[in-house]
Amino acid sequence: MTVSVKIFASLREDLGIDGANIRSSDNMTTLDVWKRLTDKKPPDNLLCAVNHQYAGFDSAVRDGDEVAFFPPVNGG
Amino acid sequence: MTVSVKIFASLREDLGIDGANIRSSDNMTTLDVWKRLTDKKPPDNLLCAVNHQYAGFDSAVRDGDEVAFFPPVNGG
Amino acid sequence: MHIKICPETFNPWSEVADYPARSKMKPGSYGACSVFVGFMRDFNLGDKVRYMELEHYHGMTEKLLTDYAEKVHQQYALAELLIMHRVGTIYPEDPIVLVAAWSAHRAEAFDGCRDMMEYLKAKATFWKRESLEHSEDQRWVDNRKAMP
Amino acid sequence: MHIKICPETFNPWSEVADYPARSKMKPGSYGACSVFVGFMRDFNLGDKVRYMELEHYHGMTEKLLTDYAEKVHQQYALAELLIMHRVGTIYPEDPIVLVAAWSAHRAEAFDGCRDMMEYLKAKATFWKRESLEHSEDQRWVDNRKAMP
Repeated sequence: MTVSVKIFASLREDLGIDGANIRSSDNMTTLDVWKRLTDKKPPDNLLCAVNHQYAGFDSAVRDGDEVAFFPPVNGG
Repeated sequence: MTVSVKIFASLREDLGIDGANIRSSDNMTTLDVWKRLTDKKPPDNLLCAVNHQYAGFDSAVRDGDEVAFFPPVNGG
Repeated sequence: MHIKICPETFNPWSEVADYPARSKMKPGSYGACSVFVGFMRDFNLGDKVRYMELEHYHGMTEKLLTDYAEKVHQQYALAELLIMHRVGTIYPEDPIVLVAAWSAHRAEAFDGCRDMMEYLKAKATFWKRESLEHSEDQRWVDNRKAMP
Repeated sequence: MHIKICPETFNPWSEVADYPARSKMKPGSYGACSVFVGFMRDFNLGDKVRYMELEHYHGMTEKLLTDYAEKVHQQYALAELLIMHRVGTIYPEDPIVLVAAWSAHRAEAFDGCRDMMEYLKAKATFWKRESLEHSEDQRWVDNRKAMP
């Protein structure tokens, strides 16, 4: 399966990437996606979304999903 | 002493007067002023002010005071 | 801080838009503005309303609003506070009341605006008399129980 | 209900003034409008700010705001709800966010507007990066701790 990954704001600068397409023959959780992306430990305040909805790090991802990682938000 | 009295809104129509100047040689409370104004029993929800501040019915009034009686307010 | 009792209709949004420039606020110093506008509805208590007469106790209304606005201004550390309230003949869709509170942060603006508005509803010396569509009568709003 | 992510500056007061006419609200049907506008301040954390870049997650932001706006619309029995939020380059004094809630009565308008605004601050996928007056650096607001 293939998932597309997006990275936002300060996290994008810290990791030095703004996204990726990750292929896997195994089932993956969002945490597995993170580990494929980087060796760095997930920050304490890391947030995660799957297909535009907030998700936990144990959420299963499916073929074609869009997974996003980002720091705390601050709109308004 | 002399106090001026003002009456507002539905109370003005119920009493049929919009105000009065009341003279007295005795000390008066706001309730005394009401009794000089009308024989009617004060309505349960009657409100009272002395010199533009909400007051109780046992408030003493002084020479030159403006005493007002009115029904519940509803601005906004 | 500005409090105005208006015998004529007013445009609440242009009043709020124009106020900062004629206030003492430094441009760029405020991060939040909370506004409440009350409008006249064309229905009340199941009846269609043609217009409404808004009476007030001139002098006391201004004193109450000024005193409370000063309290709210301080309590919520507001940068500015604008209050406008109609009196006289008011038609459906007309604005009746405007409260606008500016502050550095949003909680103060929200809380200050609402506190001022609740006070205004509960304490300010205004009274409403409606003229209904299907009646020659006028009726006082909310306080018909004033005289038993 | 209308939700707009704006790459250009907007005038919050004319947006609110014009919205009822282009909404489905019946004139005279709403008695209350509660509005919050957030503006960019020229100071933050003790530093003078020249401008700010507002980034968002296109797609997710719109989905979050639409879903929550529908919840708020129903929960508070709102007549209408208007939400606008800037993205891109923002200068001091510019509006950043507008939430406006119309309803029959004031409690619903106040509560609905505030609930929407708190959600927007806590959950909507926006990020701010400031450019300071006395520095070539840019700094991310509030989330520098993202990476330990």
